[in-house]
Amino acid sequence: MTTTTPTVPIGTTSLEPDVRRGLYRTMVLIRTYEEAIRREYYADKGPGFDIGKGLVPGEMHLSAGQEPVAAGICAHLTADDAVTATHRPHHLAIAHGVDLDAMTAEIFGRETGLGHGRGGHMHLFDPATHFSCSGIIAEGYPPALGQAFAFARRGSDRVAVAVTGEGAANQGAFHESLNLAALWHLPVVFVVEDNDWGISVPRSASTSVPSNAARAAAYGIPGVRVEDNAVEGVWAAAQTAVARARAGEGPSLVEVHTLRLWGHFEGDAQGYRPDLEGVAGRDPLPTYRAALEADGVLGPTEAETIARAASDRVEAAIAAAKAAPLPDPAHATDYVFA
Amino acid sequence: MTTTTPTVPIGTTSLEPDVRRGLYRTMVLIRTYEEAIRREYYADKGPGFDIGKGLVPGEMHLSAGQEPVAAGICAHLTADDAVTATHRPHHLAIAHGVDLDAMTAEIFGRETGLGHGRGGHMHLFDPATHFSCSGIIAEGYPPALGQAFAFARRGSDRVAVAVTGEGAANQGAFHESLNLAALWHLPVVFVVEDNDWGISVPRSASTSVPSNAARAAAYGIPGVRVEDNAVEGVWAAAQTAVARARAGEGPSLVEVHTLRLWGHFEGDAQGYRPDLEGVAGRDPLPTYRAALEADGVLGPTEAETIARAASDRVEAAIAAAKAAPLPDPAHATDYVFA
Amino acid sequence: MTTTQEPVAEQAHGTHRMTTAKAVAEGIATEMRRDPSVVYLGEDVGAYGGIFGATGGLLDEFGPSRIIDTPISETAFIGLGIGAAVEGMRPIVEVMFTDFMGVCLDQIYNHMAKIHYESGGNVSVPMVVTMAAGGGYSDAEQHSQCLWGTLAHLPGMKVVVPSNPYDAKGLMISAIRDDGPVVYVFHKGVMGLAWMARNDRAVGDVPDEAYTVPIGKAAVCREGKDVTLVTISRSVHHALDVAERLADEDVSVEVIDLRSLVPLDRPAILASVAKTGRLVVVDEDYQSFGMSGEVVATVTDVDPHLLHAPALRVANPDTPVAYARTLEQAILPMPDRIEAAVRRVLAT
Amino acid sequence: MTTTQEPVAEQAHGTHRMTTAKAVAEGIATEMRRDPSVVYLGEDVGAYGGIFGATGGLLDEFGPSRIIDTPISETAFIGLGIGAAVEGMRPIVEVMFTDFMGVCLDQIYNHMAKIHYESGGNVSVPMVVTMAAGGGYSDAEQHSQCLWGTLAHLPGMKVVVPSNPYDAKGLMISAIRDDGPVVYVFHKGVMGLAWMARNDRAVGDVPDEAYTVPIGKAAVCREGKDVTLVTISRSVHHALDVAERLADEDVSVEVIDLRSLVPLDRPAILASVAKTGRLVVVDEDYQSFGMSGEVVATVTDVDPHLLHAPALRVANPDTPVAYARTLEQAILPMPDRIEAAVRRVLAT
Ligand SMILES: Cc1ncc(C[n+]2csc(CCOP(=O)(O)OP(=O)(O)O)c2C)c(N)n1
Ligand SMILES: Cc1ncc(C[n+]2csc(CCOP(=O)(O)OP(=O)(O)O)c2C)c(N)n1
Ligand SMILES: [Mg+2]
Ligand SMILES: [Mg+2]
Repeated sequence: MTTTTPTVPIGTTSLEPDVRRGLYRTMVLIRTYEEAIRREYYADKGPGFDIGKGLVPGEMHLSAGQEPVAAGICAHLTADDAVTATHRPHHLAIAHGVDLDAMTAEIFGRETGLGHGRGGHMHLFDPATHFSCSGIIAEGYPPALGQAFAFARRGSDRVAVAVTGEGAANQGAFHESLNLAALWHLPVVFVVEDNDWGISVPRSASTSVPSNAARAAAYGIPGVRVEDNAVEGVWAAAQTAVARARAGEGPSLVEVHTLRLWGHFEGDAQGYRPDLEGVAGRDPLPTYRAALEADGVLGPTEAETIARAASDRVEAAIAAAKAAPLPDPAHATDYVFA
Repeated sequence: MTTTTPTVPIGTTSLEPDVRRGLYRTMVLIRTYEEAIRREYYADKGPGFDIGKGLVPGEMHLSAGQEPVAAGICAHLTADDAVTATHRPHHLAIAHGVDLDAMTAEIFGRETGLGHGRGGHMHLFDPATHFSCSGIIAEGYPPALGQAFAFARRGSDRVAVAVTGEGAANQGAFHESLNLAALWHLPVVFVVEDNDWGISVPRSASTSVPSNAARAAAYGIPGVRVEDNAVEGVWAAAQTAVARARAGEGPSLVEVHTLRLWGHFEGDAQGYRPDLEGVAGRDPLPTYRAALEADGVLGPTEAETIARAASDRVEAAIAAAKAAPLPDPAHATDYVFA
Repeated sequence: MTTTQEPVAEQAHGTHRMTTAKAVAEGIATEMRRDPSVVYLGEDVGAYGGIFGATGGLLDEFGPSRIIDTPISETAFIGLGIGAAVEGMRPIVEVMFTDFMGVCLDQIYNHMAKIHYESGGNVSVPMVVTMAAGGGYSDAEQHSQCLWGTLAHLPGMKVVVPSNPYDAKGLMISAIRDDGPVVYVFHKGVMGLAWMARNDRAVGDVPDEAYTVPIGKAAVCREGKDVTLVTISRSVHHALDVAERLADEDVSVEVIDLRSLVPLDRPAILASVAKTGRLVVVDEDYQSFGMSGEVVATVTDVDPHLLHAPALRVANPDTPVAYARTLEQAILPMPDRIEAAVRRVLAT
Repeated sequence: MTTTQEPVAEQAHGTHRMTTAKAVAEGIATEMRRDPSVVYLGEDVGAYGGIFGATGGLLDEFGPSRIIDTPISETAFIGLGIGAAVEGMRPIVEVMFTDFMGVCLDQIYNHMAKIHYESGGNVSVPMVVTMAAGGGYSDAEQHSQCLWGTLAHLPGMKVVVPSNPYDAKGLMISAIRDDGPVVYVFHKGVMGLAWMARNDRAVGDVPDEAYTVPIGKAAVCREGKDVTLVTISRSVHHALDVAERLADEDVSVEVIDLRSLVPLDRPAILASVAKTGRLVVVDEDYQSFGMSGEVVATVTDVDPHLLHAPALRVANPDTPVAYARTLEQAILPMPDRIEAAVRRVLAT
């Protein structure tokens, strides 16, 4: 296992300015999206808070703070590569290029959504970008193996990226998937988003070792842990892992020490969280923006321009979703069988 | 991970002669038992071979060749310690001191059996020695955690030994159990019997690393692999692991490279097994007997005496089982609820 | 709500009003005070108090050595519960949603539920597995299932499903004291959670003291003579709503809350259908191969002629529970569908 | 055995006699030759040829890149099948015994079976999961279950259960060609294995060519007018034996082989019961909350008065399958219990 802590001292990164700007743009789009969804989520839950009410009912797991993972990993992928995500999927969907309108319509439960409103925010399926997710802990890993298996069979160099949280890494599916992928040299990149928490349970109360990257050795595959939620560190680690997979050399594990900026789901008061005060100060977005501005990668007004573009895009998607038709209950039992 | 290959050069072992004699006696009793069960199993299956026929119907997984594991581990246990075994449980049951008459009656499906004939050879439950087993791969590990948990709660120094095969180590329950036991410092000794095969699948086609002992590091616990099916090596490794558990220092993993002397189950022609020819020559029993005789630990006729005592004990158990009553079908639905 | 349940009170005291969630926690606390071998294990059961409030406040009273947060390793920690139970403890283990049982069902049905039988009665597994069930708040396909039919099909474990605070506390105490495994399923919609749609039937008077509700005895929550509505948990509330509404039209609906699927109170079903001659089964689980068929077969096992009309089933139509509310409400057995079924069965 | 099944033959050729196990393998081989995207994954499916012979000989023809031995990691390799199917392959994945589904059921019911629905029909999962079921040879509690009722309760996957060589091949081809997930359960007792009790009904004539048996269509394997025996798989053989025996006494038993539980051929059940007025359901799965109740409710959904007598259920009595033969034979729905039920239902 290698632990990398690329704190990106100003002016020392080897990354192209375009790449860096791209990472920042993706991160901003994600954050803008999550803030907007959060706003819409709470908009109509009152009086009080009724989880079943509003235009976006149900559980809502937002990814604010985890943008570096999605941006850094997906920068190496094309729409031909697969990504399987978890109950907290928006950042990965956006970074992987899932159509924002169709995704938003799905989150709003509309007929125009990715799943015609059937799936909602934990079940986003996009054949165009081979994106999927699942609300069952760690159980999104195994299907990624099959996508990789199919890709390899066809002699392509396509890869499958499988993502879970650090809490999920203690589920049996994690172990089985790593062993099988390693055994068959499948082109998979396993990503663990270590945001320190599995709902209210800290890593120290769920995981017997400090890093899941160390567990890669149990399968004979490379494992790397990126510290400090560093987007460029993720980018570099993913570059290696994706290249290895594309070259047919088998899977790797990339763990990122990231940050759950908000609650586990919306409505989570986080009374259990002693680190709550320091959380805002660890927000990766202002840090990265400052670094890019200091390096001159972002000009004086560029961040504002990026923010405005992101906001326009997101608001357009939300407006379109709100205007879209609701699914017809007469068709509630469609799609059970193919 | 440590790999130990204690080939026990003549005269160099530090083990007491009594201990060595005890190990040998246990191994002989196990082998004698398995040979007798094998005989009884086939006795009435014909013409041809009908698995459902005879005094001992159903699947039969015998442990010949794996005596060193059972003898070496259980030498450190008392009846207050727990052992959970697999579909291949006889050697561990015998070494742990499960009553041979009750166990045999169970295998013969008699009312006097451990489970009144309900469980059969894969479901031996003995409250007196806290012995149990399960026919579901790796799923015998988790209950051992609970036994250890209960032991620790009561402030005792009792331990639970959980056994699986190397094939089973790729099942999710293996991973979850090791992590949880390590996290909570439970007094468990995890044992992996690596007999090279999971039915017809060799270790190289099931496991992405050469040794499961190496996987212990993924949980921050000690892992040791004993090579060469060496009973004294098992004894030594188990001594350390059991002592650690008794001292409240948490679990360990002991893998033993052992030998499946016969088929996966009786009736298995093993056509898939390229190493078949060499197998008989790797039988641990004659080797150990020779070593003990050369060291003078066993006198000239002692091995014969031990063999005869074992045979008498086993045949008495079998005779008693055959004479015992069959369960009354009118009580087939008893014991569903406590 | 009129219930025929007879509390087996240990001591008569007063009562207090509380939600079902609080009643569950109180049942657990009552037994934990009495029996040091009771522990509660699961994800987010400690500081969080359980995602659906089943363990609210327990960490404060009993501390982290008895109210224990686990890793997300259901197979390992249910198995741990089994082993602890085998050694004489009385663990309660929480699977956060019934939906998740697929990752750990082997421990539940091949181990927890079978050890007593396999051992010929020599080993007992006195443990409780709790699970939250049900939909109605747009939690979609993987977080809205009931699956109690799945559990009830598998032998060796009791399956209890309370619908109100009184039963919740009494059944929890019974479950903990049972010498065998009990799966205790609570529908999220009966818990009276502040963050869900208000439900007045999720609040009720609960005796202060310890009491048991017998496992396997249904409650006739409303007596009637025209039609029998057999149901469980959240659907009991809907059934009572429908019964009240139809009473204005002089339709007399008998509502039976099964309270447990295993054992199933067949005499209660038969007695009611013998009286009314008409049966509607309401079940938020999938319709086919589940509770609704079993309740009907309970009647035809004995005498199909007790039924003067088709036995109608109002259940989830063998379709995953969709996210969008328009779809979800069409899939769940909501009051309008129940009412329509009652009208139809009365018209036959 | 008279069957009403109509083969949808692609081309008329001859037939050859074979066991059900060989017919399963032949169905797989037929499709593998035609469609390179078909692969078969599971434990001991390669050199061993499948513990119950379902893949005998396939490794020789198709090699280890298509007949693939897996580690004992059911969750991982079923999930692998799902992902491969999503990407357009047609994997067949074997879970060695239905009993083991508890270690991997999440992939089966929360993923394989739901993705099509969750994606609003945009993603298809054309895969087959095979499983061996059933008892009768003293393999005890963890290796003798049927559990097809468990599978059939969970929406989104078809569940087929052949009883003879003809159906086994035709249903396998249909299952592979189906654009959605199909669970293909075979009872060990119908496979015609050399190492099990001889069963003449496990051998039969099978067309040489590819043909499909439609999924969801029951077979009337024996026409009769006095009583309807509805059953599946191994119990079909017992039912036919009983029917033959009773024919000597001029009792005319109609035997329906459901062939699939999902979809369930409800019209076939109704038509037969409408004719005979008497129903016995035989099921080697656990009795309660399973197939037997669903078959009965199929009738009462429409008209309980079709039944002129109690609908009797001959199934495993909600008890684990014991090891000792005396007990096991008392638990399984053997011919004597079936015959007794037929006599009882005729006497009412
Ligand atoms: C098998 C299973 N068990 C439990 C849950 C409930 N659950 C949903 S998210 C979560 C915590 C996940 O933690 P982690 O993997 O670290 O991901 P994060 O939420 O931090 O992104 C839990 C326990 C589940 N969805 N599936
Ligand atoms: C979950 C599960 N999957 C598959 C099986 C079938 N099975 C029984 S034994 C066995 C091989 C076990 O190999 P290993 O763990 O190495 O133990 P060994 O038989 O070599 O002692 C398999 C696949 C099972 N019992 N349980
Ligand atoms: Mg986390
Ligand atoms: Mg092995």
